[in-house]
Amino acid sequence: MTASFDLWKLTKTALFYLLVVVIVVVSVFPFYYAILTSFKSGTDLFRITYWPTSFSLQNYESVLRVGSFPRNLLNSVFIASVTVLLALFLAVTASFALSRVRFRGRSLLLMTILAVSMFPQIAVLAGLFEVIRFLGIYNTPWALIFSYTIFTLPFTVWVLTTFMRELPIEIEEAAIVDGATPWVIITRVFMPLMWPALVTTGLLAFIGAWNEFLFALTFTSSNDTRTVPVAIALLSGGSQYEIPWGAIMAASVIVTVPLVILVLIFQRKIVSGLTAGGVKG
Amino acid sequence: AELSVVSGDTGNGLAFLQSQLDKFEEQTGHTVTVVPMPSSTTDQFGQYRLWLAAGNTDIDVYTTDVIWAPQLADQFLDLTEAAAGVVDQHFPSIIESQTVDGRLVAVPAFTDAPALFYRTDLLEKYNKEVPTTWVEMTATAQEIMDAERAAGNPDMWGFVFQGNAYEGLTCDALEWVKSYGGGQIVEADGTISINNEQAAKAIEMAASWIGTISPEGNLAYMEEESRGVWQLGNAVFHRNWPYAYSLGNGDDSPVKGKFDVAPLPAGEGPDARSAATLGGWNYAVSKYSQDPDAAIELALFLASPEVQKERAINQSNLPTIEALYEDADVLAASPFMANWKEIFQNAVPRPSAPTKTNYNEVSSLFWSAVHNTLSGNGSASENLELLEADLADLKGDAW
Amino acid sequence: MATETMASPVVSAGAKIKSELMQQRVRAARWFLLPMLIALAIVAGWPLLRSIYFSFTDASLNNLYGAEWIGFGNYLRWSVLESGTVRYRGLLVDPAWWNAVWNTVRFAFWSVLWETVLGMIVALVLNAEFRGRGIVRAAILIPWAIPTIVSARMWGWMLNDQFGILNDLGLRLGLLSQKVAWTATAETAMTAVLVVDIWKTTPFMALLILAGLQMIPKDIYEAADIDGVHPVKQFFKITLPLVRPALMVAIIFRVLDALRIFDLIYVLTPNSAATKTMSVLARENLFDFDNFAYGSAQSTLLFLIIAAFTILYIWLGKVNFDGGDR
Amino acid sequence: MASIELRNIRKSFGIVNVIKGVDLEIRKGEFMVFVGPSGCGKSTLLRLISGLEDITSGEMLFDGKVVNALAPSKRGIAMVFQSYALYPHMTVYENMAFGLTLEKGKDKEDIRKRVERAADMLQIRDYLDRLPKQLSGGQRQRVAIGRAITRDPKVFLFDEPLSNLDAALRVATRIEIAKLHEGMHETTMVYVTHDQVEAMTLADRICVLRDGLIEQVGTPMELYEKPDSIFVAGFIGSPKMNFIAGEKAANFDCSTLGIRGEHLQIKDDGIWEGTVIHTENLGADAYVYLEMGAEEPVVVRLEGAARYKSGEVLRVSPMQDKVHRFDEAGKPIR
Amino acid sequence: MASIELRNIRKSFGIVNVIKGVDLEIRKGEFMVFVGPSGCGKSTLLRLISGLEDITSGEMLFDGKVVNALAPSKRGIAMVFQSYALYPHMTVYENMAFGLTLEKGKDKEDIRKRVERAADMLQIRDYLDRLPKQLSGGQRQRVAIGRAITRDPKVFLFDEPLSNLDAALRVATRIEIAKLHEGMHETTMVYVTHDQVEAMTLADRICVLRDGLIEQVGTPMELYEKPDSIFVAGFIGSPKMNFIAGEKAANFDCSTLGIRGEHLQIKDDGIWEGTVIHTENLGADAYVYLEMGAEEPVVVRLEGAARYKSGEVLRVSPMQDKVHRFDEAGKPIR
Ligand SMILES: Nc1ncnc2c1ncn2[C@@H]1O[C@H](COP(=O)(O)OP(=O)(O)OP(=O)(O)O)[C@@H](O)[C@H]1O
Ligand SMILES: Nc1ncnc2c1ncn2[C@@H]1O[C@H](COP(=O)(O)OP(=O)(O)OP(=O)(O)O)[C@@H](O)[C@H]1O
Ligand SMILES: [Mg+2]
Ligand SMILES: [Mg+2]
Repeated sequence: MTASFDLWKLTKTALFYLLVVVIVVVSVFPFYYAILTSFKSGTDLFRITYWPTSFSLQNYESVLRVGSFPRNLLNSVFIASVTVLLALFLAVTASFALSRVRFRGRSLLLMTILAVSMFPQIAVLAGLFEVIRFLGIYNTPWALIFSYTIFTLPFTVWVLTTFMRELPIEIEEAAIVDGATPWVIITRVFMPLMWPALVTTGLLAFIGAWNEFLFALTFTSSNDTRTVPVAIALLSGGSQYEIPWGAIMAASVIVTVPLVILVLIFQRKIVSGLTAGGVKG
Repeated sequence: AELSVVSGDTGNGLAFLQSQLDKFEEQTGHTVTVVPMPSSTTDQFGQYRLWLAAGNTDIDVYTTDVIWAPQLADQFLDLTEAAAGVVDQHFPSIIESQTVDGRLVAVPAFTDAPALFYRTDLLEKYNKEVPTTWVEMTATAQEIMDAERAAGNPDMWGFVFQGNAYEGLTCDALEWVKSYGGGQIVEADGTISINNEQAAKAIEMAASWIGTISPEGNLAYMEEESRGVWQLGNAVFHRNWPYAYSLGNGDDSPVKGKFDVAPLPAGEGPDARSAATLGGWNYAVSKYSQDPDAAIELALFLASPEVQKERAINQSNLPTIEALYEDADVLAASPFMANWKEIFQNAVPRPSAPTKTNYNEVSSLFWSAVHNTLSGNGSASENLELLEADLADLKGDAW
Repeated sequence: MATETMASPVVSAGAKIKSELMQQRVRAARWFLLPMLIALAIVAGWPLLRSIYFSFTDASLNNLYGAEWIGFGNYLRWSVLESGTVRYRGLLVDPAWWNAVWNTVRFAFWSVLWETVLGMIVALVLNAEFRGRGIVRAAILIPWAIPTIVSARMWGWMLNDQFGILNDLGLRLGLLSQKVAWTATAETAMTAVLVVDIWKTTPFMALLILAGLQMIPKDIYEAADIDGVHPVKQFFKITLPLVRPALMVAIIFRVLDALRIFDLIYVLTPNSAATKTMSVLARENLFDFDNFAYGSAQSTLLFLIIAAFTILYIWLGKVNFDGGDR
Repeated sequence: MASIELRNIRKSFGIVNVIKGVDLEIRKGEFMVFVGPSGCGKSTLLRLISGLEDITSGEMLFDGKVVNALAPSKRGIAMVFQSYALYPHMTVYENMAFGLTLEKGKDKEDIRKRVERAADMLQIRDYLDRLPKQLSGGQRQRVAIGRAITRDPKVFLFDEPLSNLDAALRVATRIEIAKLHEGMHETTMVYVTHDQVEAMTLADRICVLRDGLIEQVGTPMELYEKPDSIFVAGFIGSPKMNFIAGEKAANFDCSTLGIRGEHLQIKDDGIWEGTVIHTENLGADAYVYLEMGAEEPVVVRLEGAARYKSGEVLRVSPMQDKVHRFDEAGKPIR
Repeated sequence: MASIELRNIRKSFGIVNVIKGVDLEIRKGEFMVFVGPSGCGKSTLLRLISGLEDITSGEMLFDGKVVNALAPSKRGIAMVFQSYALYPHMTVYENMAFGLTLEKGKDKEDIRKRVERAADMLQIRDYLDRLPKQLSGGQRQRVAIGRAITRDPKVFLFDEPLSNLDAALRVATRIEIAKLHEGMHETTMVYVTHDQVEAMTLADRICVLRDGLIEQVGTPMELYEKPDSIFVAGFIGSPKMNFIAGEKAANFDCSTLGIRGEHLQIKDDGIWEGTVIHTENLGADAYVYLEMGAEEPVVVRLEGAARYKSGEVLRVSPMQDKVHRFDEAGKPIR
């Protein structure tokens, strides 16, 4: 173990951790700044500080007390969760068909699904509004759950199709011989194997639904049905032009924390080599 | 009946609205729910359009900006008859701005007009008068700014305003143009008047501020950003709406007690005058309302002198009823309103009534032309010439 | 379109009876696809057709249902002036539109490029074994987790020339010589938007690439170590080709998203001509101006442009749709 | 218990014909082994029997009934895959019970008993709660076999079940399978391998495949002693049969002379001369590789240890009655 | 060409000690084979030599120089992995040429020649343009070997290179490797296998590992004839040596008696009696499994074919001088 080697190795490790630190700082800094700002009030907001100078929970208090923010949080959790479950359910079954069953027009279908996600949301807004009113789900969570499939579904279908293709064929065949129907294969054999992909796409879809603003604004019309991003946009200062930065930052912190916790819970699933041991290797 | 009123009102405003609605409910037995909207006016407007286009029956009464009613006129009920008795109490110019083809599409709730905020302490320190023309203001601003910077405040600026390319710039620039006697973009009869020398001069003047007495970043400022600079004590002059007045006097404000307001400066030239863009909010009734009578009742209630008075007292909103400016209670609660009466008398409406549904596009073309000039893309006269052509295209045969 | 020749038994199935297994699978596939297709048809198909229809009418939001068919008028129409010169109007000759197209393409190109590069770096870091990986993984997702409207405003705040922390930081670190109005000036507005978008969406890329990286067998890196392949070269010759499928899907979705970019720009630099994108322009026409039909035409054209890009990308990138078995 | 009959079975993938017309009868309770070189279509044929792959043309009969279109799960088969194909997320018990739980009306207790019986049979009872990844390769393959056993199939299909196991385990598991067959002699077994030792030791009959066609079907000793072609002769037996062409063969009135390593004797008056190029001592026996002007070196198998040096020149003779003679078409001359 | 010396090498993964102190010298140009049961640490030891794994303690010397910290690519080694480890996205040719193209100043033509030579040697010339996924397992492993050959290394490391090949190919490739070794006798080769046949036929010396420690090092015949322990005796030789304990062993003055299958003779006056439970005919020889009251059945190896039926009772005798006697500690009594 020569000294020079150790040095080089040390430098490499140091550089690596430096990179990690840079990545973390860059990702977190704005959030940190948001937290910082959320503890400020009044003219303090316009002052640049790098460290907490004042500490007041007033913004949090006002966010949570005023209006229906807690209720909006619940709405968001419900809507995003159901959206993800629905999208994953539809996508898992569809991607099984798309990746595992040969039939004519398969790639055309994949293209069509992709095409759906090409249309600007702005442009479908009016038509979607009509559909939602026609279905009678206007101003209910279902309006959002329903409309969010437009961006969660193509994405999850595509990603899951890519992943499902990689699953070993032998396992499926073993299940077929065991008498498993496609449904059983999906639910009892493939799903447990696809944790990384499911969690990853689920998480991304969840965040997408969690953050969506335009549909949420358009398809709901009461405080009780709105979601968090709209609620944040509804946070307002004492007058028309005043932007309540402190409160907005406090609200953002509140809505971001659950996601961070979600990621921490699922992060082991995001990286898991479950296939090991099933097939040789 | 069950009514719903959609409102972009903010924090306290919303609470106030609720308190008034409670009264209304008590008086009439109707129930009213408020559908709050984000304070961004573009978001609100887009929503309203969509809802109205789809014939949304869920909303009965809309809170509308002064410039919206003409654009949405087709979707609102004519209130002329219902409001026949009360119309006279309001400033005629406001009623006029809400009247399209002889139909009164919205009743005014309160009005709004900007002012020139100035630092009394600084003017005193350098022994300056409150400027009455832009040229004076420019000179004063420059002088104080330079002196303050030399004195160790490198962040000091002379004048901040709303320079971002958005509706706010239309307001600011309309004031400049009007104050120089350059007309109001599109005149009441629909003629496009913007391409004139005075207008060009006014805008050139504003362009000369950027980088001298106003920061480059001013080109991206909306109300809050400019207020930020101002309220930190980093600007000598500031153009803003009345809301900045009470905030500037907040307990933690560095400029608390060190500033006052004055009418915006006048320009130079034949028709020079002080001009302030007319703002304000109104109530309109959707023609898809399932109970139009109750809805009209509500709109009129919200525009009534009683509510306006409460509003003036509680919210410091400027009433649209002239009489209220003499009301002792109002003046006791908001003494500054006396200042604003003068400002308000100089108020100029944006050309939304003559341009009707095209107003937003007109405004957008106008602020783009101004913003281009401010950022140094072409001279004012070049840009105004192009603007005129674009407006003519847009207008076609008639607005 | 990259339709592979499907050397499948089903193609030649005409002559013979399909086995029960294949029938069952095909039947199941049909049932599996049906709900998704119905959902997509309602949620996207119908509104989409409506928009396309409106683009051929003179609809305005005030008069949506009384719209009249005007053919391609929104796209291109011309009139002959008295002087005899032909005057073209419509979307295809609208400089504002083409400016928006250019902005969008520029934005999409740079943002996706940077997101891919940075996402790859982040994914590689996350793929390595080190202490506190979980925390880092969560930290990295924060930008993606903050609602766009909030993060756009937050950045707008941080990029502010007077009380923005980034200018302050830049000055303190000596990176800037004077405060820059990032979102205000035409030269920097696009950069500002790009920075925010890259900051915000790199986690998305990173996560998808990470999922792809996890599927690469570790042993071939050992083979490469023995072959004396420098880590950098390993990356380009081994990692990159092998994460390609995952990368391609991630990029497709990012490109599609970037070409439709709306909320970020709408909040950050809503009216700057230097950053106005197709979606923002379309929104303006659809809802702000009284040009619903014109806005629909823009949306439709936007759709076509994105479709063209996608097909080009899929064709150039040889993205494989097939490859599944049976 | 089922007899299987293949009638002119063909299979193509797209334009590639993989199975080119196979006729075969597998008797009830028989242990049939498919051998052949890599890519000859063994696995494909097995998968056609299993129903996992569609038959392109021809007829497949189980107990006299056409099953061409029958789903795998309804054929009463069980299959063991080369790559184990265990469900990675299920414990050994769950892996083995999975197929049973899918059948309706199965009693839990009954399932448990059947799984435990199979586990006992294969000595994997201790691992029932483990996940596959916690097992060694041999254990995994036993689980895979156990999973098949619990299904109590009429036909048992194996696709190279031992090829991922180490030598000792391979021998041990091979014996397990042989015992299994003896214990379940009602069950028809079809076994794919490319290891001729497995084929020889396990099979009742061996089916040698070559390029999608059957080359020969017969008992191991038939194939060993009376190969129907050079190909079979070369495929069965270890070390590989030596083939000598040219003049030396002509002396034996044939085009190619086949002679197994154990049927060559090194003696001073040997009729052929060769140079030692390599010697392998396996302990009990030894292989001597001689360069003799043939295409490949000729292998001589000796008992005990061989102490020849490379380059040494030896003389060898074939045992007269153990010589195989082939004509130009590769067919035996008898 | 390099000698390799391992001095008290230890390796632990976390708290698990896998290599527990290994001292070994591998001579220049020697063919050293590591054998041992699964999980004993063979691969780990090989990977320590390759530099892919860091040594926990001890010293590794190449040609007398400590290389503990030297990168794999600088050790002049080539390695063939158990799991192929081919680059999935490169053609066979590219896989084989990849290492070479990295060296500067390599002539393209030269590379092509080297790749083709290796490809010819391993009969994979036809597949040069294919991707690994288009190859069978055996073909893939041959490509992996080819890739190593083209690097022309000083030390050649193999981790069970043949375990995925079919029997015929395994034999053929084994001989190729032996020839390779003869042709490259300057090149030190370290070869991991759990197949004792490979070990016996290929090795100059065999190193038997058990549970992270060396059990015995020696030439194949030393190990076959003079195993240092029951473990080695049981590991080397096929079929496995029979071990008989108890009374029968006591008669031979030992705790355990070891006797190879080929050293048992069936004769009517045999000293032991056993019941046939299974017979395997391999063609040239046959294994008879006898139940004799020992833990495992006793295997008797016979020349030619065996025609015993299960259940038949036979008498056998060991050849007197071929008996191995072990004490209670499992050490040989000589
Ligand atoms: N799904 C498929 N599509 C196209 N060709 C295939 C497919 N499956 C197998 N083949 C081809 O069919 C031939 C026979 O394959 P098969 O797997 O039956 O061989 P095998 O005898 O089992 O070989 P091995 O001993 O290597 O397992 C091969 O050439 C293979 O490439
Ligand atoms: N990266 C690792 N982390 C933890 N334990 C390991 C690791 N690699 C190997 N081991 C353990 O070290 C032991 C020896 O493994 P090794 O792969 O060297 O065995 P082997 O002799 O090559 O076995 P086989 O014949 O099955 O390949 C095993 O118990 C294994 O579980
Ligand atoms: Mg096979
Ligand atoms: Mg190993």
